Amino acid sequence: MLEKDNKNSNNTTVTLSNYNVCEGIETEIKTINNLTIKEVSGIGKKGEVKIDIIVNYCKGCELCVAFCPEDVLIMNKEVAEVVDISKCTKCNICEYLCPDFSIIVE
Amino acid sequence: MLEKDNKNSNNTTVTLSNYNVCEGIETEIKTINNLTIKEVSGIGKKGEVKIDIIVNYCKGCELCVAFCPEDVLIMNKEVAEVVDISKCTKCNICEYLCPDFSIIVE
Amino acid sequence: MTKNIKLMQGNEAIAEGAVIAGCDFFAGYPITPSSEVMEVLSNKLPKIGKAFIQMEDEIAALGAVLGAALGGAKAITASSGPGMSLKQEHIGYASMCEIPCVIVNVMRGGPSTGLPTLPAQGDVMQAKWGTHGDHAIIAITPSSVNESLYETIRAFNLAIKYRTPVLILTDEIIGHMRERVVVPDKNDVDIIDVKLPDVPPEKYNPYNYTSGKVTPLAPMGEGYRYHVTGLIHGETGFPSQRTDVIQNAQNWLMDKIYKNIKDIEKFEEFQTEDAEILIVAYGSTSRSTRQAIMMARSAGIKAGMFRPITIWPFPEEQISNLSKRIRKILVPEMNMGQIIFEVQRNACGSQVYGLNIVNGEPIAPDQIYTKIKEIAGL
Amino acid sequence: MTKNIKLMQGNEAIAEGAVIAGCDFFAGYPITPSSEVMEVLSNKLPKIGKAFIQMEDEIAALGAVLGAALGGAKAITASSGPGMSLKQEHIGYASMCEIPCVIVNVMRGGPSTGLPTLPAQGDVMQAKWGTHGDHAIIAITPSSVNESLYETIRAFNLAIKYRTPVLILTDEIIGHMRERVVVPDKNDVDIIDVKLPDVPPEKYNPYNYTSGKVTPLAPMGEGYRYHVTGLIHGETGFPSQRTDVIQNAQNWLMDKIYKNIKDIEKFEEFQTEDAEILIVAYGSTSRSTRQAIMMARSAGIKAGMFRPITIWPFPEEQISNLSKRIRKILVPEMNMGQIIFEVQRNACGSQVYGLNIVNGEPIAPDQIYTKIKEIAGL
Amino acid sequence: MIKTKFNYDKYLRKNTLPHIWCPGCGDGIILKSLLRAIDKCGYSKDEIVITSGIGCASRLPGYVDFNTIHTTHGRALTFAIGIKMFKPRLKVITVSGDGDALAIGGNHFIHAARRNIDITLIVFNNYTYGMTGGQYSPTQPRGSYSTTTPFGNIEPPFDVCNLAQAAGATWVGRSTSYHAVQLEKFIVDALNHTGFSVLDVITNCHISYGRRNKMKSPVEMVKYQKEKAIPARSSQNMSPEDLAGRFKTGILFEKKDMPEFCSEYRKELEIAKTK
Amino acid sequence: MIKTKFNYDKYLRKNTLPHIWCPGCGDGIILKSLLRAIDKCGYSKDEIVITSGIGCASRLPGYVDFNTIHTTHGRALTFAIGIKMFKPRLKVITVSGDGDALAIGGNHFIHAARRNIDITLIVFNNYTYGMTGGQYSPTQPRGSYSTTTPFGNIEPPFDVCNLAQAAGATWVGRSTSYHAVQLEKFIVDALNHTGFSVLDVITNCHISYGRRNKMKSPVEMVKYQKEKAIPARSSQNMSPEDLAGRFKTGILFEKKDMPEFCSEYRKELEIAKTK
Amino acid sequence: MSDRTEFRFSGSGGQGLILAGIILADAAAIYENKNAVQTQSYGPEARGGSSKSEVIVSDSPIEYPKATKVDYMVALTQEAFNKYINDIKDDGIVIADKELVTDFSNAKGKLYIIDMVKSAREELGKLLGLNIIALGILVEISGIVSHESIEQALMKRVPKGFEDYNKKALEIGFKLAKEIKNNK
Amino acid sequence: MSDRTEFRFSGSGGQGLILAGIILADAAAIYENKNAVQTQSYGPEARGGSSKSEVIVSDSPIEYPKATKVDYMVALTQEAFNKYINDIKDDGIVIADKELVTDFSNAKGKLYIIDMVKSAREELGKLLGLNIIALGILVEISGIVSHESIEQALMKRVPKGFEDYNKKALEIGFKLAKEIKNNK
Ligand SMILES: Cc1ncc(C[n+]2csc(CCOP(=O)(O)OP(=O)(O)O)c2C)c(N)n1
Ligand SMILES: Cc1ncc(C[n+]2csc(CCOP(=O)(O)OP(=O)(O)O)c2C)c(N)n1
Ligand code: SF4
Ligand code: SF4
Ligand code: SF4
Ligand code: SF4
Ligand code: SF4
Ligand code: SF4
Ligand SMILES: [Mg+2]
Ligand SMILES: [Mg+2]
Repeated sequence: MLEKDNKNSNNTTVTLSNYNVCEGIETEIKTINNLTIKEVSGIGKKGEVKIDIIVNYCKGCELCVAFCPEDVLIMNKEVAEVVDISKCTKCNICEYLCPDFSIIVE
Repeated sequence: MLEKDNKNSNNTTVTLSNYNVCEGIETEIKTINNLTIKEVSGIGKKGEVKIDIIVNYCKGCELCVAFCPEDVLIMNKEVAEVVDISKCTKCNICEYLCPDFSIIVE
Repeated sequence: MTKNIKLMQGNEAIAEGAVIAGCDFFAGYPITPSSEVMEVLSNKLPKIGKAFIQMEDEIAALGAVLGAALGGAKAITASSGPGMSLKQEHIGYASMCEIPCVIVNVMRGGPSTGLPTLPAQGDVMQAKWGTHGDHAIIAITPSSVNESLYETIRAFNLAIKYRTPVLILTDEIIGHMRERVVVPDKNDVDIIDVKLPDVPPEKYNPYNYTSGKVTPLAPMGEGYRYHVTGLIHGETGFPSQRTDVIQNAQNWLMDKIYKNIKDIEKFEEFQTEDAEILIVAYGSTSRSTRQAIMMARSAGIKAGMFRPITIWPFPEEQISNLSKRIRKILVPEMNMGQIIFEVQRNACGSQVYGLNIVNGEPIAPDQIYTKIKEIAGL
Repeated sequence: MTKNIKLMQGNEAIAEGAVIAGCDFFAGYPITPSSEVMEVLSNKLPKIGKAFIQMEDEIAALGAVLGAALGGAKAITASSGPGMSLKQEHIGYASMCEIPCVIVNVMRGGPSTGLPTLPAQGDVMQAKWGTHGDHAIIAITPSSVNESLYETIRAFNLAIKYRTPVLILTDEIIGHMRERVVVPDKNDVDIIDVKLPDVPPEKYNPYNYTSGKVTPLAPMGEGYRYHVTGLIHGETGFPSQRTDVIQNAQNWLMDKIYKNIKDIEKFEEFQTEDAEILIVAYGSTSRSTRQAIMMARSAGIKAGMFRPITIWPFPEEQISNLSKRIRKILVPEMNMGQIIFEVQRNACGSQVYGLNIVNGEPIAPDQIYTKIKEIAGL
Repeated sequence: MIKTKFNYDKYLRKNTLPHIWCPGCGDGIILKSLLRAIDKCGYSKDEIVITSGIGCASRLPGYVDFNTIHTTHGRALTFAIGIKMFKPRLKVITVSGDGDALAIGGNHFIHAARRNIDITLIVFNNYTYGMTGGQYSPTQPRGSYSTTTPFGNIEPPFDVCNLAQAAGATWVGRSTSYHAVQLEKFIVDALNHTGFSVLDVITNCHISYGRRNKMKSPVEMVKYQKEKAIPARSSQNMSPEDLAGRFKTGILFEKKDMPEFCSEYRKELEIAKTK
Repeated sequence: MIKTKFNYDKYLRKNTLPHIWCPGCGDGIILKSLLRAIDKCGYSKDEIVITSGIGCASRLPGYVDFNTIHTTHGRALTFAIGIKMFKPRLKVITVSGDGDALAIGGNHFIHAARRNIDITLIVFNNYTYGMTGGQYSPTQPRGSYSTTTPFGNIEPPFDVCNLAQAAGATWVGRSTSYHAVQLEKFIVDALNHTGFSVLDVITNCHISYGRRNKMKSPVEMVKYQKEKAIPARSSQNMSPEDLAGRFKTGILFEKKDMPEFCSEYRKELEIAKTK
Repeated sequence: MSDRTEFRFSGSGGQGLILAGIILADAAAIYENKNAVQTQSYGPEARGGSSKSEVIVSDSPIEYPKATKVDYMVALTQEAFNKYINDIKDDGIVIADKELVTDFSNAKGKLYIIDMVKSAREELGKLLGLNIIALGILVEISGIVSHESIEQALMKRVPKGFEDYNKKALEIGFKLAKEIKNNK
Repeated sequence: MSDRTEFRFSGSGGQGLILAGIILADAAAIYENKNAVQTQSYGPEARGGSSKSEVIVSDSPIEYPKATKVDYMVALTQEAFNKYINDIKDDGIVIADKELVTDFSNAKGKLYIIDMVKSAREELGKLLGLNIIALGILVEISGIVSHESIEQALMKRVPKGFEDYNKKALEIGFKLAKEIKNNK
């Protein structure tokens, strides 16, 4: 129901919290063209992996969280978030199922 | 193409000719409610038979003539006509195939 | 709190009115902003043993309504812009075959898909001229939720009485806003019922072009077997190409409405007695107009309103008479100018101004007031 | 005998005109009395490598025409009454999205199925008001076979120039009668071609509401990728609900036609200089009118004719001016009164009479002459 | 009035005859089969409703003394649904040309089938738009000619029966205007079926179709039907080559006891009452 | 701009994002599969035309940087036919909701299929009229609820694939928004097919459908798809009971080398030239 | 207006009357550079009933395209004769086929009963061409266009292989008309 | 016109703002016999975007049904706050949620930032009911209808089993409003 135009507007600030910050895991928050991207990279089950979540696009549908076979993701205040990248198998399911172009696995 | 309204109008006179008049065969021309009916009765292959042709309705399509298996009918000036009722088997094909309610086998 | 006072939407009120009028049949296809009429009836009609069906499109919906109506049903459908355009062929069929039915158009913005959720009054001329060929139509423009209910009942009555499709033209504002409605008891309102002809089947002709009286439509399946065709037909219902029959048939379609205009027309006058500026407004725009007139009166400008409730046939006589007295006329419409054409035609000699705001927002009282001041030369 | 003089039907002439105008695409659905336009094009177009398709209904036919037109085709369809009613939604879409195309309506009798093989002029108001919502339209009413050909070429030109659907309204008489036609060489007529925008794709906006100039429609598949929608859209083509965008879009649809009326209008005056009775007539009725005027003149009655060739936008200015001079106006129409409404609106102060004969027969010169005499008080 | 073995007159509006159909048009043959079938089923004239669209075939209702509705082009089934749903006790039949039922009316065709509403649809399939003078129809064979396919038709035709079945019709059959006895039998069967029944009747139009396709006379056309019709049962053992250009006749699909729309609606009313 | 494995951005009109679809709406998943498939096939952006009707699904064209036409409700295929026939070199894709394609658009659906014109139709089948708030659609299961079936739907749904095949489509498949990888593969296959291809994609609309049918969240709905989808091959050995309430996925029908409309028309032009 | 000559071919659908009208109009308009308008009337939806085809020829522009005061009429069915005889001029000429029209109680103008059917049967072997015979008669009797023009117009519209047949029909028409003229 | 009081609930689609408006209008129109009109605005095709629900209450008949000079407004998203703040009266009261609205640079009227979300989480356990809290606040602060009326109206529209939950939400609203009043 929600045309979240607001997320596309300029001065959006998103506060992120509750990281599982382990060794070798980097979390970076970038802003590109008014989009806030939360990039988590580290070593998953199939080697190096990087997961970008475009916070402005995420509508909090939970599909990525529910269908990630490895419980890599959780919801945090209606936005998806990487909770444990080390389990990631790069299966890409989360990316395929995200209807909002808000999750990218590399 | 022909809405033959004229055949339905009052003063229609139809001249009939060329009978194959044999023994035991009667031909009668009746006018009922402005319709001219040519009634031929006689003994056919399956016993007594009477064929009515409503002249005003006949549009001369030749279906009855073409599909009568016994060559009972012919066309005469664009109107169907009984030519030899003695061969009639009362199969009713002519009646069934006449699109114009103009032939009745009894 | 009185038991029969309810808060409801205009669209609900139409559904409620239909049920009170004895509606037997609804067929429709959903479209914003009319869908609630359908949704409410999908719930109400089955509960009282009546028929509801959602069809595959708007054409089919009106087809089913007409089929049911020929069976004797009081039948209704509801739609909006694009759906109304699709229904035009069947509206003509209903007129030609004189099949009673009620068609609700909850107007939305724009031509084409336009503005599905925003109001406009852009289909008023379509209501009269949308189908090909000549015919007359009855169309009603309620301006409140309460009126939506009562005018729906009247629409059914007129449909049966004059054997004609009757359009109810509301808009997204009236359709979606909620107001208090006094829901009447069925026994407290006049309801015209479908009835059998008063002649036996052998004597029944489904049409009558010359007596001036509307022949009742015999419900099919009750012994009156007759033929219905959209071809021009004679009084027996069978097609004809005779010039006199054709002209009679055409005249009749117009005359049965126009010659009975006194019975069909309905309008309201508001502070017109001493008015020096007349505002002709209908539907939701008339609400803003009323408020604007109060503002104008406070400022000493003598403004008044003529509000057609029956918008088709157009109240020519009233406008013509008023225009003889009031020389400045304003026609505010949520369209690019439609009813103003009728006003101009009938108010020769008066100065006729339009206020045409088509931006998805209702015309506000302020905007009308500003225009009134301008016309008044203030 | 000149090689390029032919005897042909009005419907054939339209097909011929379309080919000369460079028509690339026809989609249609047969209906009497317009089918010959389609039949002739089913033969002609494939022979010159152009596209012809018979669709499953009239809605699909106009849909295909609009699809092809978006690809850059000069596209046309033809229909009559019931088919025209079905096309209304897509006519609105074409207006809203400013897609050029030509739509031929060979008018037949009656509302609904009516009189399929007999003439009428009952769809003139539908041409303007048939679709829901506000829009402006161009409609042309040729009155001879020769004019059918040339006006079809003009219709294509106007369609491309103003990015709008253009209607050709003829009737069963003009459509089916055969007359001599001077078939021009393609090089001897002005033809406006579809062209690429003069800006590169990055700079291209498919709409322009404010400059007063019509942006060319870039043919799809040529590098100009853009979005087309029937929702109210801004100049980029994407939907908008901003009030200013909505109002601009609406104004533009009207303005691009009405502000260019001098370029679009076309009319003929016949013996109006000294006329005391003005007859406003169009299409086949204007032929009878001309003959009636000659009869009237012989009898000493000063009658003259104003004949709109472009009937929409209506020549308001001309009628208004003429009416100041000529106080008696007769509007003969093969309908129950349609263009007379426009005349009344614009000829305030004059006496406007209708002659409305709808019986399947064309209005004969005699009938008009009789009415002229009546008006003249003879 | 005229004494006959089968009294057609009982069902005819005699003052509308002769009908407008051309000499030898198959529509008249189908009409007769329909009347015999209705008679056989024992319906009273009052309880029959016939709706039709626009076209030659659709002129049928004008000639018969039932409740008859000649609707708009393609929409006959929508009217049928309206009256059937409102008065389910009526027996509702729709007659339609191939263009009417399957070109402009295609959507109503598949939706009526889907709903499985108790209506019998008889398609007068003459491969052409007869009434408007012979433009091609969606059942016209590839390669054949019409006023709008002067170079031969490139569009594949519908198989009306397959389409009806896939859409949800629960009785589907095909016959021809030549097979008048079979036709009558099939109509009886279709009328007795509860649910949506579709009977595709191949019929002859020499004027708009035959003339342009080397069958100038009604006789040639009816012979074509006789030759090309192949009973469904026999067709099973035939090779595709043998089947080319032929069409199957027979009751091609029948499924009893499928939920019928009007009775389902009756059940819905019961549920609704309690809510 | 954002570096990713698959560069969706190349095809997106970024300034139109985020799209209007509800959180978790399957339409976005299908959109992504479509973009990957188009990319895989190697089309240039200029040669792709996407037409759609009206509805949630039909909003898709607005987001993608092709030649895009958001037409009227139900008529997307007619526009597609027009542009395809006029410019056959373009690759024409139509996206349509179940209501758009099969309710109001049903006629164009069967006729496009019949003609076997080289267009790919993707049906976003969410069992409902999403855009207008959840009235029942012709694919909605019997017994389920909607704003216009408050007592449960009594109408049987279409089997989109059966219908497409019977009408003449030469490539017919079904997938779901859950099976995103398969979906992409099928779209590639459909795009590569020459002729009319129909892909029925079961997709989730929890807002207009799920909420009323005990599937409140996108997750529940996608799980439903995962559970109820049954690959066509596996379905062969299953009993009707096991199959009840489930739907087949897979490429269900494919017929190569059937005459395609535009190339047939090209041939017609050759013949016409000589006349 | 006064130089207007009105022709009417009447009969039933399949008789080729429209074609006859077209050929006459063509001859006048294209081969003799006169003004000519041809119209017809149909039954419902382009088919059925009795039908007529009219041609108006004039040196000045033709406005009203339908015949109202018919100079020359041919009737090839009884129904058409009855239906269309009304607006024949008092001195108009009506040609009726002897076999196809038998009741002349409504006759107006100058009536000539000619056995076109018989001539067709005997001289052409079939009824095809009756329309062209009728055309020949009207051309000859009215002198509206030259033999050459009508022949050219005819040849343009005749299918390949039927040129001689039709020319013959036309000449039968000329011949029959001359007989009338001689009997005048 | 001057006795017109205008209320506006604004936020996004799923927040139940329309329902809040209806209940308020119902309380006024049915339970207190005043005039009341409720309207809303939608995004395209009945869904999407920020939305608002307005209620006008008056003793005299209400003509123009939309709010133009808003007396009381609730904002439950930032977007709605920005979009709909404009036509607030100078002395109008705006209630914004502390968590959902953070940028008040456009503020007009008298602004009260209240942590409705927090109250909902803490006292109700979930966010469902935010609309009713907002309703409670506006009723209490405006005094437009009695507690009794609003409760009756609320109970009529609440699904079975959720009566207490909603009543509690309403009371949270009353309570929060009282705090404001006390702080005034
Ligand atoms: C809306 C509309 N479009 C077109 C027509 C013209 N029209 C009349 S009948 C017909 C087709 C007839 O073909 P079919 O349905 O096969 O019937 P047939 O005449 O062959 O029996 C058409 C296109 C019409 N009457 N209405
Ligand atoms: C002619 C017409 N009728 C009705 C509508 C209203 N309408 C818009 S979308 C829609 C149905 C949407 O359902 P579907 O096609 O399944 O698409 P979805 O929203 O589910 O993706 C309807 C009925 C319209 N826009 N135009
Ligand atoms: S790629 Fe697979 S494992 Fe990794 S987060 Fe996504 S779904 Fe989970
Ligand atoms: S699937 Fe996409 S939109 Fe949904 S929660 Fe995950 S990242 Fe957000
Ligand atoms: S009943 Fe049979 S045998 Fe007798 S005439 Fe008819 S077709 Fe011939
Ligand atoms: S089938 Fe009927 S209409 Fe045809 S020739 Fe025989 S009797 Fe006459
Ligand atoms: S045109 Fe064809 S279908 Fe129509 S009546 Fe004639 S033969 Fe029959
Ligand atoms: S209403 Fe349904 S289909 Fe539409 S966007 Fe929302 S979830 Fe998707
Ligand atoms: Mg047909
Ligand atoms: Mg859907």
